[in-house]
Amino acid sequence: MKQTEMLAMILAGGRGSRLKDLTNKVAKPAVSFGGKYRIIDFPLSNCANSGVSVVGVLTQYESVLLNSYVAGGASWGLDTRDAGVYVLPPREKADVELDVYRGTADAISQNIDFIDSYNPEYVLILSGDHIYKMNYAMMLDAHKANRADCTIAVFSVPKKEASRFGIMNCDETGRIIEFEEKPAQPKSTLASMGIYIFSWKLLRKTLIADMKNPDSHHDFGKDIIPCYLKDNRRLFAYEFKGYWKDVGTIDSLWEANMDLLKEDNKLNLSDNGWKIYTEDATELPQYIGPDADVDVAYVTQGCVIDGKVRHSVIFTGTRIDKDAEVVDTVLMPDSVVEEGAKVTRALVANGVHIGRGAVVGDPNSDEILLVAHDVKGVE
Amino acid sequence: MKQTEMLAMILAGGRGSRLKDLTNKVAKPAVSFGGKYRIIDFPLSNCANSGVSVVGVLTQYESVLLNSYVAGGASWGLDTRDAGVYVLPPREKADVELDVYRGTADAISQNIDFIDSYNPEYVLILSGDHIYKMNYAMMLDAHKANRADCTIAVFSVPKKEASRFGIMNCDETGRIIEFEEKPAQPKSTLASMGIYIFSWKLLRKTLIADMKNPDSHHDFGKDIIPCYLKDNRRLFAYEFKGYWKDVGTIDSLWEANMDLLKEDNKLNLSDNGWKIYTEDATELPQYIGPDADVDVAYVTQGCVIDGKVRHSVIFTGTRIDKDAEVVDTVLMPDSVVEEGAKVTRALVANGVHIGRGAVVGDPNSDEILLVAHDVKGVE
Amino acid sequence: MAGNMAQAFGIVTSSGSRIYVDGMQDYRPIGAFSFLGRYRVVDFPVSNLSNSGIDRIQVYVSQNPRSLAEHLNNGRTYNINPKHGKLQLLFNQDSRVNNIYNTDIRAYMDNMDQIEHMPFPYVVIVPGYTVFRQDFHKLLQDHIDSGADITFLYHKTDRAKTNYRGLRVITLNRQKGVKTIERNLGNNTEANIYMGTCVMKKDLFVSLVKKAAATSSIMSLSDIINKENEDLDIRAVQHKGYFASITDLKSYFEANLELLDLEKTQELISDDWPIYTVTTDSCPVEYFKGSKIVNSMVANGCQIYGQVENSVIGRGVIIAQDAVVKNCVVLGHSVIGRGVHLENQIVDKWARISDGTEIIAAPDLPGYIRRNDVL
Amino acid sequence: MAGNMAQAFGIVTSSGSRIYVDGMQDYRPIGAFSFLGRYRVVDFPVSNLSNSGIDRIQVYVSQNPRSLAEHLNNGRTYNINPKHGKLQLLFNQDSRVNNIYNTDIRAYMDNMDQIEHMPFPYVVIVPGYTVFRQDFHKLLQDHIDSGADITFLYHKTDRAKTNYRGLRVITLNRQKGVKTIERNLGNNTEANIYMGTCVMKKDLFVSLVKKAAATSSIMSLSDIINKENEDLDIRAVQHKGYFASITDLKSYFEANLELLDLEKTQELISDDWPIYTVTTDSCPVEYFKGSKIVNSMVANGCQIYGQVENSVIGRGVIIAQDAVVKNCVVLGHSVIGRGVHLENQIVDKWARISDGTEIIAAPDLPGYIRRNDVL
Repeated sequence: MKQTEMLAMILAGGRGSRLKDLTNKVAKPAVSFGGKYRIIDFPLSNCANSGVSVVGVLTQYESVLLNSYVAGGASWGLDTRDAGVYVLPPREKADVELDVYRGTADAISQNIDFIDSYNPEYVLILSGDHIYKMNYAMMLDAHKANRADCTIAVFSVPKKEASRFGIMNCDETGRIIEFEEKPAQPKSTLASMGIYIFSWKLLRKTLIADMKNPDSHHDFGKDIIPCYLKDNRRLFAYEFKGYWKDVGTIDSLWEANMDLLKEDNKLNLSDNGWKIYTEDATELPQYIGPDADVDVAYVTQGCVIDGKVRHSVIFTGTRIDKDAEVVDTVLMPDSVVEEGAKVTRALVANGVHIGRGAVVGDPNSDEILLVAHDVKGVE
Repeated sequence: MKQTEMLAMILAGGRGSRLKDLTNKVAKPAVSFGGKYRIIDFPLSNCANSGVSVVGVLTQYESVLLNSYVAGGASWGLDTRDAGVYVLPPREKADVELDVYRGTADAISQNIDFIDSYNPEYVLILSGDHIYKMNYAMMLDAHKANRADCTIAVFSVPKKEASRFGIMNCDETGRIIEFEEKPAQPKSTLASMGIYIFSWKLLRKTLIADMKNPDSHHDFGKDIIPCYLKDNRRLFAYEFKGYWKDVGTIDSLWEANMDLLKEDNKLNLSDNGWKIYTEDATELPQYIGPDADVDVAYVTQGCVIDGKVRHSVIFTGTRIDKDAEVVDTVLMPDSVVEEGAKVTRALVANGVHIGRGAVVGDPNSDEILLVAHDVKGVE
Repeated sequence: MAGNMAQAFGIVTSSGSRIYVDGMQDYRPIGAFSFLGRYRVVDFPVSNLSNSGIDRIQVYVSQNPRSLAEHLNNGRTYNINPKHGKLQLLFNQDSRVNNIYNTDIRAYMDNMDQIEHMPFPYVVIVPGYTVFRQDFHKLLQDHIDSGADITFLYHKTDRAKTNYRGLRVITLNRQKGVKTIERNLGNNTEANIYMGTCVMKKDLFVSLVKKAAATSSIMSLSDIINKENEDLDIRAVQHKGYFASITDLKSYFEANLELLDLEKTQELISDDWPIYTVTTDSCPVEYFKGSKIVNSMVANGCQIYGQVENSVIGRGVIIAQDAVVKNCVVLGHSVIGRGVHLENQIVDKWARISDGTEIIAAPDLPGYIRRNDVL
Repeated sequence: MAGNMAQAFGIVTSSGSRIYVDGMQDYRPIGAFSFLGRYRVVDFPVSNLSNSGIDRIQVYVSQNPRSLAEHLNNGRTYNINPKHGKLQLLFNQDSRVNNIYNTDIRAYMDNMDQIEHMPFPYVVIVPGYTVFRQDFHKLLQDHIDSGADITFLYHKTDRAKTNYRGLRVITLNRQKGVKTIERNLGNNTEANIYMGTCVMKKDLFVSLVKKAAATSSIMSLSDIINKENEDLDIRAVQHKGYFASITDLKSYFEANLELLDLEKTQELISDDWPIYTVTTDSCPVEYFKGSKIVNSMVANGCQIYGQVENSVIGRGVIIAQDAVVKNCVVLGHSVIGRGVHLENQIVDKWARISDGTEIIAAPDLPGYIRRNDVL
């Protein structure tokens, strides 16, 4: 019944440099998604809906925007008396100098005092760059039922792709007997989602030992999980069957956005039973002008559209002028497509202006074009 | 009318090692004061009451507790849509490695992007370790009326103590013509309180230049103010006449607490027109037992007192058992004085237990005893 | 900065017994009406006050308080520091709507201790059923500088014959002093409409309220001001820009559709003068294959398969294939079935229009489909 | 974890027309009464529900809603995630207090759509005028496991002659089935008091409410349950620990003073079962030279110069030199003048007792000093 039976720690530290210019000024978890959301809204909303009310966000790269975005947790209702979202950067202590987090496990180790202050029985480790909806309370139920030391969420991937993932080999009870990172000959198709529930007492002990181990990378996948396996700890897989996508590259970010346009899209953001919460915008409702032509689109508040939109996701505060055309494209917040411009198969970054008559993107390209800088108009 | 006409930055970075064991696990601004408060409640409440609604807290030492204490700003009502309290530790950026703040000015310089995101006209620089109530909006009015580049709050100190302070020498209009750090022969008694209002545009320019200056200490008192004076900028003094105390040492912290016991105490925390807000405790109201004997005391919620209390300040969750005696003492939160124990002229740190019959502190001592560890009882 | 300027508290009035919006008002007070898809009417007066630095606001409600109570639940929405300010809902003792004794004066008398406790010298009064933009800080300064007893805000219109019925018309002398205050009976095309918005000293307000209560139990604040006009220095300041007063179904309908003129809307609501409202965390609007939409405002959470033209669509509305929605105001969570044809309708919350239904009204006599109705 | 356990929503009832606390209730509903210096009575049922993982709570109010509306304004106080849960105040259409038609059934009927929309199979009903500690999650589990239609919570007492008047007494069979439900007329010393607290399926609740409304317009929920008892499987679970029901001045007075027994209080309110309330940011209590205080609870913000014994002192009370306050419940912001002597008094908010006044009552007939009174 305690609010802190389980607390969550979100690993949000990475710059996510595969997202190129999108992460120049913001940490990856703060990157926009799905018209009105940011990536980190997904784990945070999942926490809120699962009754996990204390969340630490571990970050060291460009934390200011992320900090002011999550601080207090009000957007997810995580600002009640005993709840909270806390950004945890590396810090100086009485006996420790300021230093960066050395790995995913080290980020947790450096915040043992924070976790201890809530005295949780379980700690949920999450990643800040996945798009999915998941009830962590049900995963915790499984963890308890299995009397597990650690439960790892897994996702069934196509056999031919399995060698790109960390693969769990389980016995018939779901107990993990082997873990292989990117195996050439995968024995199973259950890939780790990087979502763990640990019983805190044992993890705490393991982390303290790991901190002192000079050979460790201080990483969950490389060090902590193998150590648990070696010690014959009770590790269980928890299979997740919903929509799940790692949005670590421009292509996968674009794809995940495009998935929203499917009539039967599995993420189903319109389900009021499991809402994804995000920052509240004060913009006007979207205005679709007299010359607009919108078909198959995902359009949010604050947009002003007077042009043609086909199969595209249009983010907060975007403007598409008369006779402009936006096709198979993701327009990030506050971007503008001026009169007569054409944008195809592109991901247009926040605030970018595509000038009058400019033509951007190639309908036949395999790759998605990232438009990170203003494009001059054609006179 | 904009909420961010002026934003505040609180310099809360110092460990405050003169507070000895009190700051082992918390940064100085998080140290308790006045029964139910923490030091940082004063600048934050002053901000809330002055209509300054965005506050950055610059910290690098043991930021976790401070972080979870201020995050979101709900305790001070600073959690409305456009308001917020943001903890700003040093951080890694695309082109900058993680490094500590090199000085008070550097802490601001490293957060120019944060300040810029609110586009303020004025920036208020505050210190996290002063006890006082002050309307910053009135100081801003003076700043505007003087068309000042910088306004420095000053406090009139006794002549013989002036050489311990940074002293401002002003002309008859209040314009500062000279600044002397701890002058042997002070020309005035107006001491800097370390509270500044800067017009942001000029400060921004000055900070950027200062960052590149290899000879600078990156400190407001040592570098920025002298630079403004050298450049003949409009610096004005703003005299503050209320209660003000730097609580940087055990003795001054004890004294400031004792000041609350005066019937005409100038800080007047019971004034409903300028409340000091703090974290909301869920404890019971204080219970004064059948054998209690309380006279001249400042006692807050959650205390259970059944012993004798004289001229003391008793913090949240404290217990004083039957036949115990507490005189001229500050009992920090959750400390316990067991049956028959006697505590005199002491500052008992958070959670410390004074065992049965133990005698602690000396009524004739000049110094205040800091009791930072449990004291065993006498059998 | 709240520290140096909060000289006034705000009162947002309820519509009283003379105003009634047929149908819609059965379910909630006018202040709680959905407006422009995502707002509620009361968001406008409350945001105006908050943006003007006034952080002690009393909102009076005389009937069905639930929806308004839930909507205003949290001053944080409107940027009001809950430690320093307060957004307070005040109730009538007797909340039966069609009671002629249910006047604004009665509501003030019922809550007189709350009014007298307000630590501000001035009061700003704004009707909770009006939509406009006004910096009250400036109005207050003008009032103080002029030395007047009361300052009215008025709107000059050339549509007084057809619009703003039930409001009051004022005539002015050369010094912008108020000569007469009368009900707008639609006698003239051009008129100066008193917006129900005024500023005065709190003490004067209290004494007028008490005098009105002692005079007659059906007197309103405007009545007593009118009665005392000879002895008071009442001046009027002209309001420029958009002004709507929601006093019947037609004015509600028109105010929504008028604001499909984006320039007009962006003047009313802008980045430096936001209108705050409560979020419902709806997802973006989904436009599916075959949808067609022009000149419309659409709130989040909608799923559009059919055609929408010249309409305001509230949150979470579903418009099915081949449906046509034209010149309509559709409130939240309604479902417009396949092949439905609607013109000049107000569709209230949670209504469900069955496939193939056709409901067409004339633009000057908009139809109304009740809440939860299944047609 | 809310995710896997929220099977029920909570209803906190108002006191209805049969209960009335003379004097105090003129100003606010019982739920808004100050309790134990810093709480309000409604904090107990609401915190119990929240601590039990129930985050959709309806609080019914039938009169003077302002104080309760302001107090409950924010579910955050009670740890209710406002995105996921909701603390909702529900009003009667007709709020005149002394109306016999103003029953709980009437209130439920007035808000039936809000009840029917609740996405939970069970409802937990708790009176808003009772003080006790109960894990409703456990009660709900017991109810589900037993297969009963309704589960009552009851309190066994040997003070039924003098206490718990107006509540109902139940008799039980060997299987803890409820045999009879009757009003406590004080006929017996020992009795099983039905605490007004019960659990049932939402559907059963709705059908009982509708049946009651169709039967008679003065019927209450307890009446209809009693009437249907033969056809229903009603069981009772015994509550252990402190239980107070605030139904008149005497029970209010006694409940406060009884809790000066610290062990009893710490059982009711503890770190692992906190009772939440709204902070007022008062400073600590100041004890000045010459003050003397024993066996009392004192809320923050008080200034004590005189003597206090066996009393509960609310926020911001001033007790001047040489005053004696003995066996009293003093509500917030009262001023007890120099040399005043009070015994067995309830002093309502903002009262001012002039220097030298002596008011002494008998412990079983406590005196009441009205709000704002100057004596």
